[in-house]
Amino acid sequence: MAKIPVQFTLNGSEKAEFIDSGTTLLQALRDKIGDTSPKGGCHQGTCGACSVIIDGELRLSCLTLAETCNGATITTTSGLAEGGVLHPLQRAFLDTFATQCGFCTPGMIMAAKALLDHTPNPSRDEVVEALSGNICRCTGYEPIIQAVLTAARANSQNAA
Amino acid sequence: MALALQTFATVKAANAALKAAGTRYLGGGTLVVRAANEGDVSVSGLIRSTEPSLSTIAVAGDKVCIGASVTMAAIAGHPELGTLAKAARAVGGPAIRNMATVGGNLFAPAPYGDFAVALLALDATVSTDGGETPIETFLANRDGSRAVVTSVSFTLPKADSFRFLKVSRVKPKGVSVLSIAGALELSSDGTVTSARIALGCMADRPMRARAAEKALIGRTLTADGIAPALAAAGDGTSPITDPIASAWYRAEVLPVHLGRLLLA
Amino acid sequence: MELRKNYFADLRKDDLHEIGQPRPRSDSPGHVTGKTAFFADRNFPGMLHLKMVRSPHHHARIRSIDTSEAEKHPGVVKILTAKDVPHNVYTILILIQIGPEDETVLADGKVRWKGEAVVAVLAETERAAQEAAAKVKVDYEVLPAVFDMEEALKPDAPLVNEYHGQNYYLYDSGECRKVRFGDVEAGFAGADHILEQSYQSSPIEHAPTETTGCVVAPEGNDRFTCYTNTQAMFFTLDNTSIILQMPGSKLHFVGGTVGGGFGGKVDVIVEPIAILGAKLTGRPVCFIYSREEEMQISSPRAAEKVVIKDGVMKDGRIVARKVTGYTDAGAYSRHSPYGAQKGAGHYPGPYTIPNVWIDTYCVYTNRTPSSAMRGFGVTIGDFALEVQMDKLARLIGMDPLEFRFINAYRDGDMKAHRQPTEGAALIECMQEASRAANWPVAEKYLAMSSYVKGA
Amino acid sequence: MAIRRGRGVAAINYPTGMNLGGDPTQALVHSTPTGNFMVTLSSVDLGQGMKQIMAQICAETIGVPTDRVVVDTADTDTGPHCMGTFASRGTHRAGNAVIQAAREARQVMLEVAAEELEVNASDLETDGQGNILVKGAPQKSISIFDVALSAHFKRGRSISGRGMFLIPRSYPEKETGAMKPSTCYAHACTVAEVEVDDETGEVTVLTVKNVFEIGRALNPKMVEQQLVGGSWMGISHALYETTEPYYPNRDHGGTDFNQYLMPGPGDLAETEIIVLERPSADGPYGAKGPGEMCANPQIPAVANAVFDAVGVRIDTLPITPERVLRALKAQAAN
Repeated sequence: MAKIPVQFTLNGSEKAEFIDSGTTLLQALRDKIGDTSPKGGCHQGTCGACSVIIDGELRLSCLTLAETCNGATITTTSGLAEGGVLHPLQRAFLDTFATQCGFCTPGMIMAAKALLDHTPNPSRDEVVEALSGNICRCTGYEPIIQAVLTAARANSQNAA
Repeated sequence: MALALQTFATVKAANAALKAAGTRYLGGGTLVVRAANEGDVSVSGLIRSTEPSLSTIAVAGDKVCIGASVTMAAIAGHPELGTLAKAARAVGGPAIRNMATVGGNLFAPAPYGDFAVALLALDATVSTDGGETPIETFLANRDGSRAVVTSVSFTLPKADSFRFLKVSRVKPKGVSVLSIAGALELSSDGTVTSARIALGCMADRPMRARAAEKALIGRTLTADGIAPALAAAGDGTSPITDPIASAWYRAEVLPVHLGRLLLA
Repeated sequence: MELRKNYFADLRKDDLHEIGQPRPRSDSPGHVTGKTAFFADRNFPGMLHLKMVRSPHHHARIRSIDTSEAEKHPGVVKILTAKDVPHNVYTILILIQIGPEDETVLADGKVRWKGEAVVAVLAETERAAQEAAAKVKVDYEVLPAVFDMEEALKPDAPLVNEYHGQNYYLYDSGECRKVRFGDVEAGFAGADHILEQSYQSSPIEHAPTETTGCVVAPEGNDRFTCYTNTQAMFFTLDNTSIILQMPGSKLHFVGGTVGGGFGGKVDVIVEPIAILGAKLTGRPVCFIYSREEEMQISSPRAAEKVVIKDGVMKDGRIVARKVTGYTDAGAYSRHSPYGAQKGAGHYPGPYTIPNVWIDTYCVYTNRTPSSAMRGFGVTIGDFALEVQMDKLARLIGMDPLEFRFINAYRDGDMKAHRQPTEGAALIECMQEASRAANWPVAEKYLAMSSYVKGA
Repeated sequence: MAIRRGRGVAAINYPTGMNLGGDPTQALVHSTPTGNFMVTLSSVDLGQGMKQIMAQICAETIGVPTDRVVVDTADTDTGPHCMGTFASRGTHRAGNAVIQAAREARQVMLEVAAEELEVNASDLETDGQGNILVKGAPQKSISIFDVALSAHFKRGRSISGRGMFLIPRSYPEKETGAMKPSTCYAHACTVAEVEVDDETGEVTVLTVKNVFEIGRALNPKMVEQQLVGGSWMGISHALYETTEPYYPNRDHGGTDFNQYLMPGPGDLAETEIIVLERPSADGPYGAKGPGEMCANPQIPAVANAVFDAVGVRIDTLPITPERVLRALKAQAAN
């Protein structure tokens, strides 16, 4: 079957691949491009482990067809650190011991980033809402909520 | 057959393509791509249209027309659709709301389809290239519906006349135990002059609570005033049983939650 | 979290450099950057996808299997049935001599639960494997099924598993694991009150965010490297060696970075069939459970029924406790005979009771085989025991926390399974809970100690 | 409508390990030429942090900072046998094996240092910072870096050690059930406070106060992770979770995270964790296994709190709104 060309910007660099029609963005990122930071936890849209940011919006890469992302700008957790310096969210997840098995972590960080990009000083309720599509089975969520609030505080201090 | 996506500039062309066997319309992907991922091999072709009107929200006075591809997030964030924001936010988590569309929600089986419950209470009209259909008729016939939904239209309710409640086990995002939407108009003395109440999870698709609506007319929104409506709330319902709750439970708590919504 | 160092201070030295320090986790930087390699992050050129054809029936005889249409499906590389598996009937605890072998890798002649694996399809893409799986035709003769443990234990119940011959696991002690301590009937006879209550649970899923699975790569030297999220490397390797009748030296398992386990990844299910597929095709193979499979096919925590009969005195002493525990193993043993036995060693809970009688049964029904989960053999028992303790306290009009102090075990107390208590700390936990929760108890209980007998 | 409050308590103990099948784990430790240490295992890290804890245990035993220890685990070509990660055995069993291996390696390290410093090995101690000192004369010292170089290139010694920890199998006695099913026991007591909506049967856990006795908190932050997450799972088991909501009926089993219910980030109880340490006689630095028991006491504590609130007993898990509502209706009918 004929392959379909797709082209998008991933974490600041241009990517072009030939894929099978119907390939999900999750498959394209992981299997074709080799960015395995989005995880396949359910392929149903119920766990959030595959979350990525497409043109500024949080999306589930498991339910997004790659060919609908032509020309898009995509951010994944593997692209957050700049020059080896961790993003404030990554730093906060470390400092608050918010990771255990780590499988949900990249998706959680994407969901949190989508929140902080629009709402730099969120309330606890806003953080809870922002993380509500992402499942964690290890932590009981509280350390993750604290990590996002910590990162937001760090951001606002830097801005001030 | 591998899964293949075809994209068309017009709804008309998409409708033509949907005549082929094994095709489904791709909205936000939250229903169809999930089905394909889970091994539903009955779907081999996905069809979508990029016609701009599908993604447009048009508000003229109190008349609203929402394109079928408009997402829940777009509705929740629209400055003139504040009364519907709660119902739009009731759907999924943030990522799902950035993807799930108005058109798709009309087809979501219970316990999903909370926004369609709101649209039913608004007595919306569903448009396709073939014409306009009252939402209640559309929902009743949706299983055989093949034509691409292009938009839904309704009269925007006044802020205090529209109420929405979703009850879920998991917060803030769980799927519905039940959902209730109510469009109520009151006279100056507080008596109900018109009422439309729609229920989610009380059947396999959103339904109107006509007996309760009727019982509210001429009554005030007090504990005594709504008692006949609560007693009639379950009339005609056949609640679903699923992992979230049994039909028995849904039937038992429907009047409780309806009462809380009406008295809120 | 608060460390309360005032308890047991005399038993502890605080002269350590690294232990007791909140060092950052060495794995977290990998987690937050998405760099941590889980098994499914390994991708090999030409990798095949394995999908399972599963039983739609709870209990059925297989009259025939027709894979001819599926084999012709584009992209299909290999289809496996029971006859392809060298040692198809197995049980994982055979490694510690707990038999009999009672489960099939791929169903052979019969299915015993809805979802049981029947045919494995290996194809170039996931989609091709799904499509071909839908073309496999299996002719079933549906048999009566039993789902309720009490029904299963009746003499005329449908037989779930012929390898056992009856719907319970036969221990060397008989139909159940038994603990006998003191004279329980004499204890009841002398008690001021008797309370018998029944408790029940339903199966619970581990629900790790990463589903069970493995990726297998042939190494070209007759060895196979299996990237897996098993919780037990050699346990899985050794069972695979038995099932595939392949020397262990041909197997290389790589794992140790797992997206949550909670006990759900101790069964040996995905690795043997994936390695067999790799061996027979010479290609890399991945077999990763879908979320639906993780939820309904992977072993859950067993449903349990626990019946507790207690004799208690007005002064608060429990003088006799009889516990009958039933573990719903589902259709196959997996770890359940062990879990039921572990339960026997856990009852009557952290209390010193002079007369104890325990029977724990491992029962077979036509449901998803259960297995280990966080708190295996104990969690549901603790629910039953501690609700029973609350009921007993209220029965005799005593504060529930004080009632537990009266019965709490202390160093040197003999447990029902005849081990003397060592290192007890129940009393201190309750003392601290009394303080933290502002739940007052009499001064004499605050003066108790786990390690001063009779204080 | 009435929201009614109640509270309940539960106390539990929990065994470490699985001696009913024999319970072994092995470890190997060796130094690199520049005095870093490799721990080789086949134990599995499920996310609880096994790799980090084994590094801290090895570092403590050898006498170096934790960041000089690397843990290589779960490759069957290199790692010696471990029974597996379950039964709260990982830290306890593998930790003991690592201590034994690290002690053997430390002894070689001290012997090489003794030769370099021309003293007796028994007169040496480590400072925990990477140096070996003569007891009572700390100015006379050598770095572990230099000791390792000497061992590798000058003295031909392998700074390495083998560790094996085995709890022999216990066979239950047929008639009496006499057995030794495990080794040390961890303990807990939880007080839960709930609100029950008596019109809908919905239960909200307001607070849980958990006291855990875990032997020794080897890394307090990681212990906290386990205990907080475990407490959440206990509440989840109490009120939400099952694959068969209508057990023993097999219908309506959940197949996704929408249908398989667990508390979301908006359902969290205010959670207090207090840790006591009574070091176990046989644990690595006194540790017991906290990973499983931390999810147990909340279940009965919540059940007892529901009774305290509304006077009905729900003896079937999970304690769903439906079960509570049915019980309340039965109570009202009587």
